[in-house]
Amino acid sequence: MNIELMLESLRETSPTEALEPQAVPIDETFVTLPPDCIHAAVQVLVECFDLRHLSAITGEDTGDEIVLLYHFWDRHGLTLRTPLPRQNARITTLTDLIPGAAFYEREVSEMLGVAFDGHPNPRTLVLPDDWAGEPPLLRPEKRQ
Amino acid sequence: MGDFSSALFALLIFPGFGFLCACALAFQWIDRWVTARLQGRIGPPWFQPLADFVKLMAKEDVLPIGAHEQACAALPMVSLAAVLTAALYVPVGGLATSAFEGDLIVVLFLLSIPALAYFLAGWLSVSVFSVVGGSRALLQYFAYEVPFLMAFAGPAMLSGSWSISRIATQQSQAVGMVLVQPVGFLLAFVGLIGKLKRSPFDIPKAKSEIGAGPLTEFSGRKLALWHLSLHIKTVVGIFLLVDVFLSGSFTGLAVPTALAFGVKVLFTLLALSVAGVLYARLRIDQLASLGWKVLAPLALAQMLAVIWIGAG
Amino acid sequence: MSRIMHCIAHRIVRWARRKSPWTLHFNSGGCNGCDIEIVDALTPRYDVERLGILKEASPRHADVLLCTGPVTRQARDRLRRIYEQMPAPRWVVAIGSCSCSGGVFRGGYNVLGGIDRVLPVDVYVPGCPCRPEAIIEGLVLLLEMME
Amino acid sequence: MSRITIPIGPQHPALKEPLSFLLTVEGERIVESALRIGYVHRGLERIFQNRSYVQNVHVVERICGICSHAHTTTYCQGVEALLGLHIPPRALYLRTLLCELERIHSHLLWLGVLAEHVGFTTIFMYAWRDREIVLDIMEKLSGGRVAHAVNVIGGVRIDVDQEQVRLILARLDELERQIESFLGVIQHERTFRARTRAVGYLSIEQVRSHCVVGPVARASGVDIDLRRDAPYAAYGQLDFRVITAEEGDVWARTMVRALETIESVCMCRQLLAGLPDGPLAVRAPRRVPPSEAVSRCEAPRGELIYYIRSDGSDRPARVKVRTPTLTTLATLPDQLRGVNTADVPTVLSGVDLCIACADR
Repeated sequence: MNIELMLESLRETSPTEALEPQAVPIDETFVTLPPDCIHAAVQVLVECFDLRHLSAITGEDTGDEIVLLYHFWDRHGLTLRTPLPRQNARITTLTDLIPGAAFYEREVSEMLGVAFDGHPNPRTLVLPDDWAGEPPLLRPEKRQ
Repeated sequence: MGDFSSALFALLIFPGFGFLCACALAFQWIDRWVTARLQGRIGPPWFQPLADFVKLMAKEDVLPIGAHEQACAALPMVSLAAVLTAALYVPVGGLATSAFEGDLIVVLFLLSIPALAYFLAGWLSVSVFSVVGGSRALLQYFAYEVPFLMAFAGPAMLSGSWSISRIATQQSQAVGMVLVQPVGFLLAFVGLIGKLKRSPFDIPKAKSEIGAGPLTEFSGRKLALWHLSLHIKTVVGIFLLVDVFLSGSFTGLAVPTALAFGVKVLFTLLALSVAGVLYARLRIDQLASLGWKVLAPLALAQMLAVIWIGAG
Repeated sequence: MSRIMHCIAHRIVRWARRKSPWTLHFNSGGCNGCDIEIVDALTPRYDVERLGILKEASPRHADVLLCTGPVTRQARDRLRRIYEQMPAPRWVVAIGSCSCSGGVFRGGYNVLGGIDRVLPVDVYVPGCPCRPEAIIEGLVLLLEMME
Repeated sequence: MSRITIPIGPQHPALKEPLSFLLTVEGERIVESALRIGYVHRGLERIFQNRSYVQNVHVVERICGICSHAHTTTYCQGVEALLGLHIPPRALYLRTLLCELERIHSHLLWLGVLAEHVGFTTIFMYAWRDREIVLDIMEKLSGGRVAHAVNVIGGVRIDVDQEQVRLILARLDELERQIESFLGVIQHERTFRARTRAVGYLSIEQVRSHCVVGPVARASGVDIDLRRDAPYAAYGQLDFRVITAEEGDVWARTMVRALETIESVCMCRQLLAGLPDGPLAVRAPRRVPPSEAVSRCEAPRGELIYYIRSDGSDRPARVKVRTPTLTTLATLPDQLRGVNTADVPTVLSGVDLCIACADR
């Protein structure tokens, strides 16, 4: 995995942002991108670098915003980070590029209430059928 | 009066109902114990089948809504009646309650009634697993029944009689039919495994696939009767196999008939247990192709050979 | 006379029940630890078949329901339904700390915290996970209770 | 032909854990399948946030009872990275030893379950009987059969002496002989082959597009194994093969797992022979400075990944767990299409589902 080359290509997909790679423990590089660039960036990674192994999608409510982390791996980890607003969070699905992302997105969607536009099957994954409360991983003290 | 009481004794005690029930429980225990031993386990105590039976008889008897109540109650009785009737014509150690020319065909027919009752039980008890199990039971019936029947036709044609008792007594003066028709014996044995729905042909009641198959929704007394009828069927099936194929003397010594019969029955039962331990369960389509592509042609060849020998 | 007969029949039935407890296993949200130990109890080293214990596939055939897990919301109704499908007399054994009290999962938003929140439990077998010996001990305790 | 729907689960003899399937069937062929998980969802990711780092080691171990050590290894590795700790080599070796023993136990367990599902009870009994050898070894080492509580943040809490090493080596020899005999049965028993060949097929393309990991991916010819590709703990010092196969069916998965088990036995021998001297753990502070880490491990079922973020307190701000089963679950509808209903248990057990892992 050639991180430098990848970052170079990623910069082309989001010209407005200065991409600052951040190294994180255990062989992982973090890159922050705006939400509307994620789909294009992943398209580049899949098509030009054959980086198709998406290990996981982490969603987190930090209190101010919802952060999504796309963990890729090919002998070295690459994580794309993108911030979303807490209100009405939505982002384009990756299932057209990586079918394996379907379950990850369903989980993030029910845990944090993020909508994935274009997801083929956006049903709940692990929450019970009669779940009526807020998405469970939203921070309670900041809930409206 | 003497005739009447001895007939009653034959019907109810020996070799009738009482003896068959005792055999069914004993055979079930031997089978479970041998299987456990071969699998490195200790196995159940000798009274286990009896305890199971009594417990089931004393349990609540429930049926799901929508199941056909009268039919579900009648089917285990039909199955039990059929195997008990069949048992009348199958000699035990040379003793048959009754016999007539052609009883082999009647017995084979009676022994296939439980299979049909089993299918209906699955069909009428509405659960999906029961329905799937029932349709598998029917498919399986078509796969094993033809080679099974043809395998029994061989000895009958050779000894020129369709009476089980006659086939058995003729053999006991000569050599065992198994040596003359080893292929026939093998086919009958494999067919019997299919008929008794024992591993590896326990397809209609495959636990890991469809629960308990047609019996999934049965409980309490009905389940107990089902188990009893299927285990008596095992007993009758083994007796039949021994009578038709193994009645001859193998050692050349004059062994008491009853003892020789007991040893041969035990041997067959052990063979059934071992076959169950050694193989993985087949799929219904695999069994069907085994039945029609391998067993049926072999059975046909066996029959033609018998006819040719008989003619020559 | 009829009372003596009745008494004898009663004793025989009780004997049969103690010698032939067929079990059904349901995981209501446990971690697998106790579940594999339950299955382990069937295998050569422990072999519960020598006590007449069988693992049945259908609730209709079972006498004892072996439950593991803290009961998640999604599993709750199913647990209740399986119990209702079992013919009487029936018993419930809660296996593992989390099925006794919720264990480490107690307080989670999706767990109810123990089998006894849904069903009447006859024997509790604590341990996280409990060993096969403990499970067998619990079953023997249940059989003694049937006296 | 008329279509019927068969509900499978959440209580079903083929499922040790609850999971439900709605199969649409034409005759005995499956046309469509809909999957529902969540029966084991305990909301662990919320629970993690309310427990301290040290308490979480205990909780993480209870995500799954089969691969409990893989979970604690990945978690501790992540927290140690956040703290910048250097773990003593002896601790790393012992951690790795338990990882490999757990792999043997998990694979043998799986072999038994598969055998039971194809109606081969004898192999089920034998596989579980021999699994007791591994459980004995693990019990001797840690005191626990299924949950071992071996890992702590900063190292391990167990030690072995020469006497134990000798004993373990002797039992490993016994185990290897048994596994080789299973291998013979798997390869040559015709009924077993008939039930597992060409069942549950996954192509290399399906595996890659669903991001499938572990033995399932390797059995379809995708050569990934974190133990070799991104060595953690003591795997860098070990000499081992990564087993792959081309067929992509349940039989290939069986072969891959059986050969992996033998490979694991060899790795255990290497680990015991090369066990370095030294301390077992370093002290870890209770509070973790703000940072984040991604930790990966090769659990028995494949890549296990933890994302941990700390905010300076003694509790993690976020612990995200993605277990290998979640990736293989997504391929089940593909695998089940066109399959005979009798093969459903085979397909389900072929991918070695761990629902407790997938639901958390």
